[in-house]
Amino acid sequence: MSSVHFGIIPSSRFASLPQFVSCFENFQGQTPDENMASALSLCRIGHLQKVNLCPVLSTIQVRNNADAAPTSKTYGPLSDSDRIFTNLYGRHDWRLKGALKRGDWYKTKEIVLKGADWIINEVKASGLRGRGGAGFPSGLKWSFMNKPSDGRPKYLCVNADEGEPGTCKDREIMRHDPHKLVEGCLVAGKAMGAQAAYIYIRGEFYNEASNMQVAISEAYQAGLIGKNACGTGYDFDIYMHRGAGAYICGEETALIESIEGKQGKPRLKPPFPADVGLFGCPTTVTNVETVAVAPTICRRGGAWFASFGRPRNTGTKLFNISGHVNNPCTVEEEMSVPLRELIERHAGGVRGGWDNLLFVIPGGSSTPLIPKHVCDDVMMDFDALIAAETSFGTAAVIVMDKSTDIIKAIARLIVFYKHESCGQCTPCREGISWMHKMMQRFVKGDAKPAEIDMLWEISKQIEGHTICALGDGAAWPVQGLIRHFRPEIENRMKQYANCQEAVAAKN
Amino acid sequence: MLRTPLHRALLPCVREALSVSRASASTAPEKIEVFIDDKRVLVEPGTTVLQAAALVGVEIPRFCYHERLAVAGNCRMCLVEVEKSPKPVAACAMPVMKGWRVKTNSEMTKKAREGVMEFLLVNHPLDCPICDQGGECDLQDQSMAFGSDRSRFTDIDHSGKRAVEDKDIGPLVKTIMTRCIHCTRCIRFASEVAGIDDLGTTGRGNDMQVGTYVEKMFLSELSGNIIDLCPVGALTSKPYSFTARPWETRKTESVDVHDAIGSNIVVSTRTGEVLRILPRVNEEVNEEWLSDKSRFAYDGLRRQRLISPMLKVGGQLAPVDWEDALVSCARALVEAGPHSAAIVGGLADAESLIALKDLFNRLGSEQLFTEEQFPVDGAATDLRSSYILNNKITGVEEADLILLVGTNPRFEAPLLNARIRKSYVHNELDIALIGPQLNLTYDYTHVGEGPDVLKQLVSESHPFARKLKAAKKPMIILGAQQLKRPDGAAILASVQQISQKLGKNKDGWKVLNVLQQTASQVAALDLGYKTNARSILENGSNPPKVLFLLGADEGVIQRSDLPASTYVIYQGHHGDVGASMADAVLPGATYTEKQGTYVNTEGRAQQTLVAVTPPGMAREDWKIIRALSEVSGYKLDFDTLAEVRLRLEQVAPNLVKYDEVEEANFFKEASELNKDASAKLGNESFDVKLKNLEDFYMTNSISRASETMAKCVQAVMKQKQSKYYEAQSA
Amino acid sequence: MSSLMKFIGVDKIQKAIQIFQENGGLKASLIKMLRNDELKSGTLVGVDKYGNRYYENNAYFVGRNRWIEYADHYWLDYNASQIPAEWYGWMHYKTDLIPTKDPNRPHHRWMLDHTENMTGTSGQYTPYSTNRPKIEAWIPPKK
Amino acid sequence: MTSKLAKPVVRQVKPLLSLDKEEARKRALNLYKAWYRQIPYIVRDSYLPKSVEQCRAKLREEFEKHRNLTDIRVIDMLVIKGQMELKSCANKWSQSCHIMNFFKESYEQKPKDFLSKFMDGRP
Repeated sequence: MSSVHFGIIPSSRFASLPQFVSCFENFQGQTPDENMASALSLCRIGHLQKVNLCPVLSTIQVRNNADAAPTSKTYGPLSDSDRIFTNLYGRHDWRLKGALKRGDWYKTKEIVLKGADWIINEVKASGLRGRGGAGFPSGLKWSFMNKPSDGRPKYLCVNADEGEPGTCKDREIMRHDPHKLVEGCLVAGKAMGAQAAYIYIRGEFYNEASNMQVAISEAYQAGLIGKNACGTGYDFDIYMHRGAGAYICGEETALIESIEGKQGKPRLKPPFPADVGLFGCPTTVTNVETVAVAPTICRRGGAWFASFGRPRNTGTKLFNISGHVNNPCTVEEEMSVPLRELIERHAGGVRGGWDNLLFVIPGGSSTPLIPKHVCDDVMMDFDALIAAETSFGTAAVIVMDKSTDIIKAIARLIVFYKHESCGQCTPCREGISWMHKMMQRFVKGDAKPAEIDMLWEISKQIEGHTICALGDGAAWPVQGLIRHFRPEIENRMKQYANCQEAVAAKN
Repeated sequence: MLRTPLHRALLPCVREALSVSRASASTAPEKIEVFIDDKRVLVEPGTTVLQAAALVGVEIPRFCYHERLAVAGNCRMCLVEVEKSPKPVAACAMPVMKGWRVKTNSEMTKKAREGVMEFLLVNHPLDCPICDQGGECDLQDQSMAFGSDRSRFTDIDHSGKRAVEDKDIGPLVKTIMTRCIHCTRCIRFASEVAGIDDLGTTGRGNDMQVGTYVEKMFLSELSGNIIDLCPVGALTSKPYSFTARPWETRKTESVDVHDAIGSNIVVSTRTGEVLRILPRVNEEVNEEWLSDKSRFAYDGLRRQRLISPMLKVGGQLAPVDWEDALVSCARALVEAGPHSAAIVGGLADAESLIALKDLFNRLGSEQLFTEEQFPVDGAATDLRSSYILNNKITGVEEADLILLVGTNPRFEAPLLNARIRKSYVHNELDIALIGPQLNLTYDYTHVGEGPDVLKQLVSESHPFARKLKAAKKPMIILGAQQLKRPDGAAILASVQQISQKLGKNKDGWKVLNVLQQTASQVAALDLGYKTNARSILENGSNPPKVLFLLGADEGVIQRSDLPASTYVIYQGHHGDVGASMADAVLPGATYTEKQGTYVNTEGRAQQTLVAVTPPGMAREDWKIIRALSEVSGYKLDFDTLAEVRLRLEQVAPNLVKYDEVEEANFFKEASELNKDASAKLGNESFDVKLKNLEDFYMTNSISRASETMAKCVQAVMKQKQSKYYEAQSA
Repeated sequence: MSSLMKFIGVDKIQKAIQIFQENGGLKASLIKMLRNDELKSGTLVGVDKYGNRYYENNAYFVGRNRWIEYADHYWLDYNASQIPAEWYGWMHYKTDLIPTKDPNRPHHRWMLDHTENMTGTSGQYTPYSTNRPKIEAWIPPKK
Repeated sequence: MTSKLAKPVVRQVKPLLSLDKEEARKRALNLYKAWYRQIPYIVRDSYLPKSVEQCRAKLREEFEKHRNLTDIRVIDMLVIKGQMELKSCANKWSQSCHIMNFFKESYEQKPKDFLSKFMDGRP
């Protein structure tokens, strides 16, 4: 599949062209896993909390946000002093020396010595939600692991299999700020009582893997990890594991299978990884960014982190803006920043002006698109995007202007999901390939309008019926397309039919 | 996907956590209450929704789920709605939680099923009319029950359906992979039950294929079971292909005789022909599996058959009438009187055994032998405990240590081996082996090669003795073939002694087990047959004048061993070794053609039923002997099967207590009587007859006549030439 | 005169003599009567390759005006299936053209020779089973 | 109810044709005579390979078979059947082969003892 065929993002500056193409060819890594669904329901319930329908869950949320700073009316821009990733663009030394200069590994020993409960409380207080797409509250997730051991070791798995099309945040962290991740592993590992961390990095990230390995080695040599890490008496190892190029390996259980040396196919849940995970031991799989921000949160305090963004959507976040913008980039910004401001301030605006905007995919390819009128005033956080019938995902904003053939663009995404489905369970294996066949015809218009409803139904038959969330992720873009651009599809069918009639008349 | 190896690697506590379904066995935790379609049911924690539904008689459709295999949860057919859950859950994998209200008939459930069914059919070819699974196809049945009533797969006009190249996995299993619905039952069977990781998936997404990675034969003695497991027609039986529809055949429940396990089978027949053999569920014997020999050797039933009596005319056997044959044989028998001897083979039923014994006793002869040899010193065959599998087959699942002595259960009794493997995977069974190194599909400790180890175990000087002693429920399985050795009695005695020691204070747990190799042996020994057939040659001055072979085809006595004057009568169903050396041939019936009693190696009496009539002039075996007795003037006093069985009951009551295991006792006495023998242990290492897969297929007159079995042997040999063959794998 | 002759029946005798003569004399006529149970006079229309002779005399009523005298070697063993296909049409009034004069008769190399119906003779066709036997019996090895 | 109880123990059967034994005898005798007279014609018309005497002997044999019958209804039924048979023969509905069936045992006796059953291959 050439980039020409893809044809959505003709120019991109966030990466060189080959890298960009490979990124799209092998989109693998973080998928909104099954937690997403539960998190989504949580989010929805969180919404309802305003009218106090769900007291149990709301207490969690309330506690999380109790000591949050009073919400400002406007969000963003983030001041430089509040940035966590200070070497995002690789302008400084990424090695240990440079990292130390930027404040990494500062008082890590003290943080570790304060113990698991303190760390978890800080993270809870910060309101940090998983940065991998599902947005599950990290403090809560880590606390599942923080229970007395039954004799089995515990593991932390870091999901660096960043493959969601449009997402390129973990990569920046790993190649320019690897020590943030290494330190994060230690802090998160301590919070869970993990014996070791496995960083599962996608195979295509060769340079990133090299940098990570160098950073790990440096940390070992400096005594920061390994036996008696940082002199705290806590033994902690970090292993790198390079994947072999499958998007599905970013799903947490598939990732575990892959580390175990099997085919990367998602496992059934329950049992959840926190119960039976890597090598049958309790395991937590977290995103790179979630882990990497943990040390800073501990150093600067959960309250500081919670002061950004709206309640329940706090903190700073790496946004990846790609597509038809003048300056595609990855940028750290405050949560809840308005989409329009994000694009115009950091990405130099939409190509041809804001009015040339057709739609935005706000959270990586698996999230439903939102048309321009929604984009005008939507805020970039979990709850606001749920309200807009889409999802925050990995905050990979894909911008498309009016030159885009929207049906073809979505059809291209379906090609990707068809190619990346693991083939284990029926709805995903058969359904996506069926959707793919239909979408290919929709691009030409060679279909009947009734088939649009059928496509909608098929996508609904896939969604929620699969083992992992890849099926959902493949169904949502189609649903977004039908929801917002149905007339466009119907027009194309009409055109095609007219064309065929004309040809028939000529003969 | 294949998690069993992982199972082994885990710590015990993890394993307990994993084996959800078994978790409830040891302690009885509080039951939890769930509602299936508003029907209240109390279940143990860890029960899946599907199992809970089965308890109240609600059948949830499934493709990938199978009771005896690990849960895969990938077909998604079993999705059901659970109240308050936003999406349907997979019933086969989801343990029930307290108070759940499961709705198996709600709109959401129906829609989910219909959707999955539609997806399954999208790429399933509509070739039901030429598919061998037709009529017993889960996909057919469930699409009728749960599918949509119309198709909306409009793309059939545009891009069509997926097509997959067929695989060649040997002469038994035919693959039509286009029909595959990727339920992975076959893969899970291969890795979990058969212990052969030959099957797996390649590719992903819609291009995922089930296969053998590289083109090779599926080298397993249990390969036929994947045909039964396959819910669609992707894996079908090659010998049975295009033969019959299931509704056309008559099914007869019967028992298999190819090994001493006595697997329960169903014989499908049509127009007087055995078309195929399928396993029948019997939890205590074969569960629902069947070995390939038992399943596919049926084409041997119609080849090389004896269909008319024959007599030697001018040095050449020629077909004759029953009258002539009976008169000739009777004359010979009467003339010989007490100087007649009989040898019975491995496929004889108890009815013919008792008839033959009665006839010979009336002739004044006590020379009745089994073809399988067994030591005669000490108590030997007088006490039942020393020749049956005392712990029963199910005992394997309770045992925690099994010591195999000079046996290869994988090929001698594949289903016993499958049990051992099951226990090895799920119950942490440890296995040790004395004898040649073998591939048993599971790990074992190789303790030694020869009887010297036994000697050390008796004296407890061997390091393994401690482990044996520590075991709570040890089992020692002794291969009956070792008892043919000159020091057979000594081997039996040593094993008895070890077992006797181990069995103390075990609360009735028996340790000693003997694994027989033929279906008739236990019944013959129960009826008092002798075991040292070669002894008829030893009293050299007085060789038998008539030698009666009842299906004896293993050539224990060669024609050249006998003087020319000896009249050899062969009664049996196949022209094999026995018939070739006979002066008179009486055609008998195979196990599918008679109602006969067989006692398996655990002492379980079971009966075969008549599926087809004996071909040509062949007759049921006990009737031939009965007729012969009348012609010879020593008329036996039974005319019907019921009367024969009455006689059986007089001699050995356990033989007519069908489907029951008569347990043996007198272990101590048997051991005492044999004590003297134990000194004479030889030094030669144990050897087993069936070492490799190619040895497994042809072991008796039926399987030797079978073309399919011959093809299997060829295929295995060919596979062994292949560069992909690993010596370890088969 | 003629009426007188007719009255006496002399013309019948003359006619009979004529027929005898046409059929090759008294002996030949008797043989024909023995073989065919009748004696007719007519023109020889043709002879087929098997030696059968075909006659026509339209003085007879339709249906009796064409007949065959089977080749001599058949003697009394003749039957209608010995008429080859090409003459069959003429004999049954499907055509008035005898085979040699009919321009529309195809001749191909693959055409088989005519065979008579062998039913009831040793040469008859007997169907045989093509099924494999249900049981294959053991054949004792020859010594 | 009482009337039901009062019913005689021996059930009165409904006669077919004859009311008493004598009448039945007469009917049988008449049938015999009719056959007896018809036999020469049957033999002649059907080219039976039997003489009239042989046929009459067979006729007598067939009647003797049922000599000991006492049940009037059975006798009547047999007479009816015999009349049907006679009519069938007289009208040549029965052909010679059918008539010759009277002279032949068309089935073999089932073997009774074990050995003959065995030779026969019967269960």
